[in-house]
This record gives sequence, C-alpha cells and structure tokens, in this order.
Amino acid sequence: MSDIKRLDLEYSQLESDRMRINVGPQHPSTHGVLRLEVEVDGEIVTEVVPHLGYLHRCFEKHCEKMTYLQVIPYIDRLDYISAMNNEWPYVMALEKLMDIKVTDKVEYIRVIMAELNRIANHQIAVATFGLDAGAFTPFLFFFRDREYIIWILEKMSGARLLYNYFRVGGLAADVYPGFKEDCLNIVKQVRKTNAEVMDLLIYNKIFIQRSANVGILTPEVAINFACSGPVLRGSGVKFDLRKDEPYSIYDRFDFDIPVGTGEVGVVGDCWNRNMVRVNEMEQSCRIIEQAIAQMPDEGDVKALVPKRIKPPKGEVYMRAENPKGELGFYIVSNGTDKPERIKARGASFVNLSVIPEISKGYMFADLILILGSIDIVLGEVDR
Amino acid sequence: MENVNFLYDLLGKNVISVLLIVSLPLMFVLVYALIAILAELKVSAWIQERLGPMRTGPWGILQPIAEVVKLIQKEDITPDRSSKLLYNLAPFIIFTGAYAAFAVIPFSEYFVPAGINLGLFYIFAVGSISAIGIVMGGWASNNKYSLMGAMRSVAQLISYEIPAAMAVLSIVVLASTMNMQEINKIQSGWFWNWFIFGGPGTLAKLWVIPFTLGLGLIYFISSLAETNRVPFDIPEGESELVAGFHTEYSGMKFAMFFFAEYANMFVVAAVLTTIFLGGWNSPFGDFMQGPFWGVFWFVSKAFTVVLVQIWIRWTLPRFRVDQLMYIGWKVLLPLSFICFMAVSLYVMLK
Amino acid sequence: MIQYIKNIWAGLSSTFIGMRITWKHLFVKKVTIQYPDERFKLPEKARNRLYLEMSRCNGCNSCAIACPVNCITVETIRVSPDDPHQEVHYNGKDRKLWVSRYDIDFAKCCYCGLCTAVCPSEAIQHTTEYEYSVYNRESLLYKFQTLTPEQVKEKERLLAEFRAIEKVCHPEGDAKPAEKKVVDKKTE
Amino acid sequence: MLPNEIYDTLKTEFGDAVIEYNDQQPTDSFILIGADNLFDICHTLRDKDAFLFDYLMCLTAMDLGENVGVVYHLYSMTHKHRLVLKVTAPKTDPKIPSVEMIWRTADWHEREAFDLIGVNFEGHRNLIRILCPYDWEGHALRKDYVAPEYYHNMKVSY
Repeated sequence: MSDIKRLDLEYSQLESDRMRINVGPQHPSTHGVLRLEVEVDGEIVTEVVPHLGYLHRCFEKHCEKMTYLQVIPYIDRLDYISAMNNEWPYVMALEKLMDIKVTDKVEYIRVIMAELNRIANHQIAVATFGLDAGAFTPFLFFFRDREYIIWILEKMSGARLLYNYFRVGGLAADVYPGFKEDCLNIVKQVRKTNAEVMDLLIYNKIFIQRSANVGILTPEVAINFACSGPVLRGSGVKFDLRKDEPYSIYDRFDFDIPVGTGEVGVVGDCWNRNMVRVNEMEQSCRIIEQAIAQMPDEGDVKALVPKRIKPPKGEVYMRAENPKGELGFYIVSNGTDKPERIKARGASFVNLSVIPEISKGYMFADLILILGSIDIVLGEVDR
Repeated sequence: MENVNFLYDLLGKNVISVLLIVSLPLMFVLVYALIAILAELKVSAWIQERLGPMRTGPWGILQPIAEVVKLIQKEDITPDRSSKLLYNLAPFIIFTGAYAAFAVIPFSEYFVPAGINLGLFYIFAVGSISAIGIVMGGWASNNKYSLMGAMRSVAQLISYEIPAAMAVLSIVVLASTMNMQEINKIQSGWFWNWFIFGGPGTLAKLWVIPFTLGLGLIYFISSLAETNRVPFDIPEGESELVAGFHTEYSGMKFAMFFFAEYANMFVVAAVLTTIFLGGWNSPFGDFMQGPFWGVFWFVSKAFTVVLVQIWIRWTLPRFRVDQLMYIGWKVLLPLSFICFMAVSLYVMLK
Repeated sequence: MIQYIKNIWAGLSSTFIGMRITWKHLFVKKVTIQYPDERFKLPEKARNRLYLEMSRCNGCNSCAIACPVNCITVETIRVSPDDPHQEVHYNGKDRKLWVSRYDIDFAKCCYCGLCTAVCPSEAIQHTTEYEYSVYNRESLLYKFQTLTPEQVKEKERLLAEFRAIEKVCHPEGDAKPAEKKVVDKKTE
Repeated sequence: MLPNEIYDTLKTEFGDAVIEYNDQQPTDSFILIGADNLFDICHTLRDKDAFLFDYLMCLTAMDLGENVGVVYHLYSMTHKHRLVLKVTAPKTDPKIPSVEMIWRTADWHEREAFDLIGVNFEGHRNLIRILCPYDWEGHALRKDYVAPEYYHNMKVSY
C-alpha cells in the first residue's frame, strides 16, 4: 500500500502529459537485457535513463581466482559476437608484459581471424539496425553470409562463437588445408551481399528517411564521451587504432579508414554510423586479401611459452580496435600465475553511455534506431 | 433491388438461402486466411532464401492449421486491472468490421451477398469500425505500448481514409454509380476497359490513363496503411512497440486479430480489384467469361494484390509516425485531389 | 517543389529497386539445411562433447586443474605392487594410478578445450557429437570410470594393506617419491 | 610528449601535489598524484595546449590492501600521446575527486568503480550503483569481500 502511495506522489510531480515507459529488459530491440527508462511526451523522448547490470557475471572478480589461461574463455563471453577480436588485446597485453615476440605466421593468422570476425560483427550490426528499422530481409541475407564466416572460424578453432583460439605467444591450432581458398570465397560473397544490401536497404528512401538526421553525435561530444569505433568514426573523426597506433602487423597493409561523410544526412547521424560499418567490411576484405597473399606457409603457431604463465610483476594497459570500438585490458600482475586485477574497458559500455545525451528530443521510434546504430552487446556492457 | 444472387434463384428467398449467403463469405474468409498465412510464410521464406515451414504436411502446407490449433490451445490471458469487457470485446469488433465489408463484395455476376446501391460508401463506413476495435483493445489492455499503438493506429486509419476515399470517388465519378456490381459491369470486355486504364471509351481517354493509374497506386498505398501492413505497420511496429495494440492478447483472441488483419487485406484487395481491375471480368473479352469463371477471376486478381502486399512487406523498412502523416496529408491527399480533378474534367468533356 | 517531386520519385524508385531484388531472390537456391534429415558435417576440430579413453588416462588430474569451471572431478588410487590386476599403459609402462572416479558435468562444461590441450596422453578428447539433450540435469553428469565399486573397494583395501606393510618396513619412505613426481610434472 | 616531460611540467606547476614518477619496466610509466589536486591537474591536462588529453581511455579502481587506487589512462587525439595517472586513498575513507565534469565518459566508469570497489567520488552528480542492483550491499571487487548468503530471500551462492 505504501508503495502505491509513493508512486502516486512521484507521478503527481510529473507534468501531466508525460509517460514513463520501460523499454526492456525484455524488449525486441534492446539487443539483450538492457533496460531503458524512457520519459516520452507523446512520441517525443524527453529523458532516457539506462539501467544496466541484468547480465552482470562478475567477470573481473572471476578473473582474480583464475590462471591467465583460464581467463581466455571468459573473455570470449564479453563481446560474444566478435570473440576473436576480444582475445587479441588480452594476449597482446600479456605478451607485452612477458616480452614475447610471436612469429609472422601467427600474426597473419590473427589478423585474418580478427578481420573475418569484424566482418561477421558488422554484418550483425547492419542487419539488426535494418531490423530495428523494420526491414527483415537484409537481416537474413547477412546472417546467411555470417554463417559461412563462422564455418571458417569453426574449422580453425573448433567452436562457432566462443573460440578460445588465441594463446599467449601463439595460437591454439594451425590453419587447415584449403583455408586460403575459403577466405577468398568469403570475401567475394561478402562483397556481393553488400552490393545487394546497398540497394535493398542502405539507399532505400524509407531507410534514409528513418535514419538520416537522427541521433546526431558531434565529434566533440563523441571524444569527450570516449566513444570509439564506428560510433566515433561516424562523427567524422578519422581515428582507428589500426592506423594511429598500429599494433601487431597492421602497418603492413594498405587500407583506408572509413568515416562518416555526410553523403546523406548529417555527419554523426545514425545513417553515417551505419555506413561506416558497411564500408569497413570492404576494408576488412582488402586486409584479408593482402594478408592471404603475404602469409608465410611454413612456421609453427603453437605457443613457445611454459604452460603455466607467470608474468613478472607489473601493470599494462593494452587496447585494440574491436569491431565495436576500442577494447582495452588493464592487467595488474603480482608475479603469480593468477592476475591481481583485470579491468576490461568495453567499447559497448562506453559507447552506450552516450545514449541519454543524443536521444533527447527525437521520437520514440528514433530512440530504437539510435540504440541500434550504436551497436552494443550486453555481454560487454554488463561484463 | 434486382436479383443478384444465384442462391435466391436456386432456393427462393427464404431463411435458409439468407443464412447460406451470410455464411458463404465466412467460409471463404477462413479458407482464404489460411492460404494467405501460408503464402506469407512461404513468400517471406523464399525471398530470404529459406524454405519456410516444411514439417507439417507436404512442404508444410498444413502449417496455418497447426498454428490455429496451437492458438486454440493457448491460455487466454486477461491482464489484471484491464477493462475486462472492452478487452474481450475488441477482437470481435475488429473482426466484425472486417467481415461486414464482405456484404457488398461482388464475387461473381450472380453472387453478391447484398447488392445495395451504395456499396462503396458502405465499405468505407464499416471499414472504420475496426478503428474503434483497435482503440478499445489498446486502451483496455492497460499497457503503455498498447495505448501508444492504438493511438498511432487510429491517427493512421483516419488520415489514410481520405486519400483512399478520394481515389474511390474519382472512379465513382467515372462510373457514375456506387453500386459495385454496376461498376463491374461497366468494365466488361478486354482489360483496357478496366478503370485503371481509364475505363471504357474512345482513344480520347488516353490522357486520363496516367491519372487513373496514379489513383490505383494511391488507393493501393492507402490500403496498405489501412490494413497496418509494412511499410505502414507502425501501430504494431514490432521493434519499438513490441506488438502494438495487441501486445497483451493471446490465444484465440490474438487469432481473431490475425484473421481480421488478413480479412482486411482481402477486403482492400477486393475493392481494388472491383473498382480498378475489372472485378470478375475476364481480361480477355469473352474468353473464360461467365458467372463461375467470374469467381475465379475475381479471387485470383484479389489474391495477386494480396501477394503484392506480402511481397512489399518483406522488402521495405518501416516509416516513422510523422513521416507517415506527412505522406498521408502532404503527398497522397494533394495528388489524389489532382487526379480527382483530372478525372472530373475528363468526364465533363466526354 | 522540385525537391518534393524528387522525394516522391526517390521513394517510388527505391521501392521498385528493392522489390526487384527480393523478386530475384524468390528463385535462387535455398540455403536451409533440413536439420534432422540432413546434417551439416562438423569439422574434425569441432569442440563438442568430451570423451575420455580410460585406457590412456593416467590420472594425472591436469585436466581438472586446467578446467576454468571445475566440471571435471578425478579421484585416483595408487596401484599397490601386489595387486593381482596389473595394467600396461598405451606407452608400454605400468599403470601407476587407478582412476576410481572420473566425472564430467556437462551442465557446467563450457567447451573451451583447455582440458584436451593439457592432457599428456591425449586421453580426453572433444568429439563431434552434439546431440545429447536430456530431460534432467543429473543425466548430464557423465561417469567415465571403468572400475566397478567393488573393484575400487578391493583396490583401496590392497593399497591400505600395502601401506601398512610399508610403514612397518620404511617409516618415512612413502611420502617422498610422490612429491618428487609432482615437481617433475610442473617443470615439464 | 613523453610521460617524463609531462611529469616535469606538472611538477613545476603543482609542486608537491605531483608525488612520484615511475617508469620501471614492464609497467607502463605512470605519475602518482595526490588526491586533493586531482581535479585541477586533470583540468590542466585536458585543456593546456601542450597536453590536450581529451580522451579518457580507461578508469580503473583497484584494491591495494590498505588503500584503494584509481588509475586513469589518458590519450590525446591531437598529439597522439598517452599518460597514466594514479591516485590512492585510504580504504577506510576512500574519497577521490570526480573527473566526470572533465571527461563525461568518466561518469559510468566512476559509477562502476564506486559499485565494485567503493571509491567515493566527490563531486559526481549521480553516484549510484551501475552493475549490481541498487540495494546491493558491499563492494564486490574488494579483496576482503564476502558475498552475502541471501539477497531478497534468494540464495546467492549456487
């Protein structure tokens, strides 16, 4: 009874024509168990309050109880759509801490795996963005292609989504025969589908009407909110860790950084963010083609480090360009085989924090599109 | 009123024949809805390079029946603190609105349940009943998503009725009758006598053909909006409003909404067929012309229109509310007025 | 005004372009795999249900240690020299430990493959078997031991007898060699 | 700019508030600063033309035993240089000025640090829990944290 009274009091303080809606935790377009408390004035969104934590799995607490090798399966589960990319900064951080150099072949395989996974991730991002706008067919076209990519990743690592493939100083397994042909076929298929979806969805007038000029994120706000990945580049900031802080062997490849151009709408709106992803798929295809051509055939990929990893005492922060943005791992080692502290700086977590800022004043249907254009994965937000 | 029904000829005017006449369209609607649901499943699957349902019966053709059986078995949930009477009434009202329109739809030369002279007017009158049902269902559900969906839906239905009515009125001007059977009879002959190609007339009608084509398109687009189909499905816009006005419905009540949607699709397709595509007339003069072939032509034409609706649904994204209003009031309405004036001019000069 | 007409034209034309694409897709070959009738062949490396080849397992427990979710439980008994039932390992050496219990709880298993990577004798392996749904969680607890409970009791008794004799002969001799073994494994 | 140059500049400007510069490998070289002047130092770091650290990559709180520490990883989009700042506060009264006004991204990071370590960020406009439920008790990432047995009559441990 007292609860009801308190609610009444709270509602009486609101202006009479506003409505509070809970979008989520169970909702078709929150991409997981996110809850947005939305205040709408008719159809206009006046306030958004995100509530997180429905998928909190105590990742950081878990890590303190586990050895460095056992952490990798858990890292897969952060951003479970692009698990290969997730593992990379973690193993790079440990390699930096232990001062290990990996062989060229390992680096090339890592690049190919990460770029394949980047394509798979962007396919889901663009597909679900279209789905949020109501277009169902491109969604399944992308999922069909993504399945081919996942078949390659499964043949390489043994699992469809949660690969556990990268090891400190190496990889879990070598390439299989016919790997290069598979990759080149995928690249062809990805380009074909992209061209099709361009006509079917991206340049569709209705889709442009829906997503252009919506959720405009200016570069200053984007940097202040530390947005990264396509969200930052959609605002016209030419910043990509693969170019600006080349880790691994990315300095050997020739590729461009797609940024929001304002070809349609305004720089920094949903359409441009989405377009950056579509263009990035093409760039990833280019990287894969070059990497396949340059990759040495001989060489061992198994890690040449002891089975029990004991990094020296120290702290290291390593970041890599994930499909969703910058994923950083801050690892504090105390000299034992278990980490003292691992902090994962998830790109989705940081990118999501911009939602209340950019969705005010737009319509309720736009809020869904803005959320879709930011491309979050709740596994990474809630950790 | 002239005798327009073969059953009256067969059985005479008595209670049995009236009952039969009333229930024949119902039979038709039920069978048609099952086929349309299957068509929706299969067409969407093929467009998306899937196979669709394949397990129930050969190629999954029994899937709609399985779904109906499933829906019958489902628990019928009435939300707590909902307005029970309105909540339970809404699906029936919506279905009634959709079904009542069948009273004036001429399936054949010798079968129209009620050949009233104001057929088109009647269709628009009863078509608006479903708006009441939607508002009832949305408001009584005691759910904010339902309420928003219902409000959007009513705004949409009212806005798009005007361009649709303008399109129909133009044809009424051309045909100078509102009796659907009469409109059909005017269009007999080859397919260039259809009203979408300006109706019967001399070569002087050539300049009015673009306008009648435009009217057909305007009516088709408005009919999509009136039946809440993509790209105008914002009342049930799944990604933002979960399921819109029928979020809380389950079981058979949900099935009623479902049936009503498909029945509505057929009604608008039937009206489009009757007033633009020659109704039960064969496209090729006397070839396959006759009362029984009439049913075939009518149903196949209407079903083709339904298939186009399905095809569009799996191609396009969804509009936003304000864009929907923009299209309704600022695009379709002015254009329909222009077409109306052109057609009136044509009739005056004739 | 020109923009207005252009917008209408863009809306209509892009709709027709989209409809042309979907129309083409109506007639292409479908990609669906009719699952129970046709199956996709999993790659050899696919990590699915674990299988333990007991004759190769030497009971070293490294899989249980490597497992991040603790789904493997191993219990061992040392083989006493006067046990009449001796076994020769796959590599020709005598068995040192009887594995009296080897349980894998597949409700917990996360299929990460760490246990197979550390196994020195390749006894535990991932198979490509993925269809093992069950109706209750208890059925997901797989027991791999080959010894019957009676045999386990018998072996425990034999070991206890042997230990008792050992203690009489060499009062502190038992603990040292065992410890040395563990150290060896770590440095490996 | 290299971290040691930044340290020198900061030292001349803020004096004792900048405590220590550490570049022992393999740790990333960091600057330890006093908690009291954190806000001013961060403000300088963001706005001074030579620094322009406009991008806060990561904000980590950690349990150091007696103290709690907060680590800031900064990056400059214009100069492309990076910097690590460290602050400590006693565990009994962990008060650290909030930098949420300087870098808006720190908003959620600080809420997370408050949630999991219990750092009390002074000046944060909305310092509530973010990952755990709002009525959760205790700070889970502290080393001495013991999980409660029951939460709202639900068993916590499995």
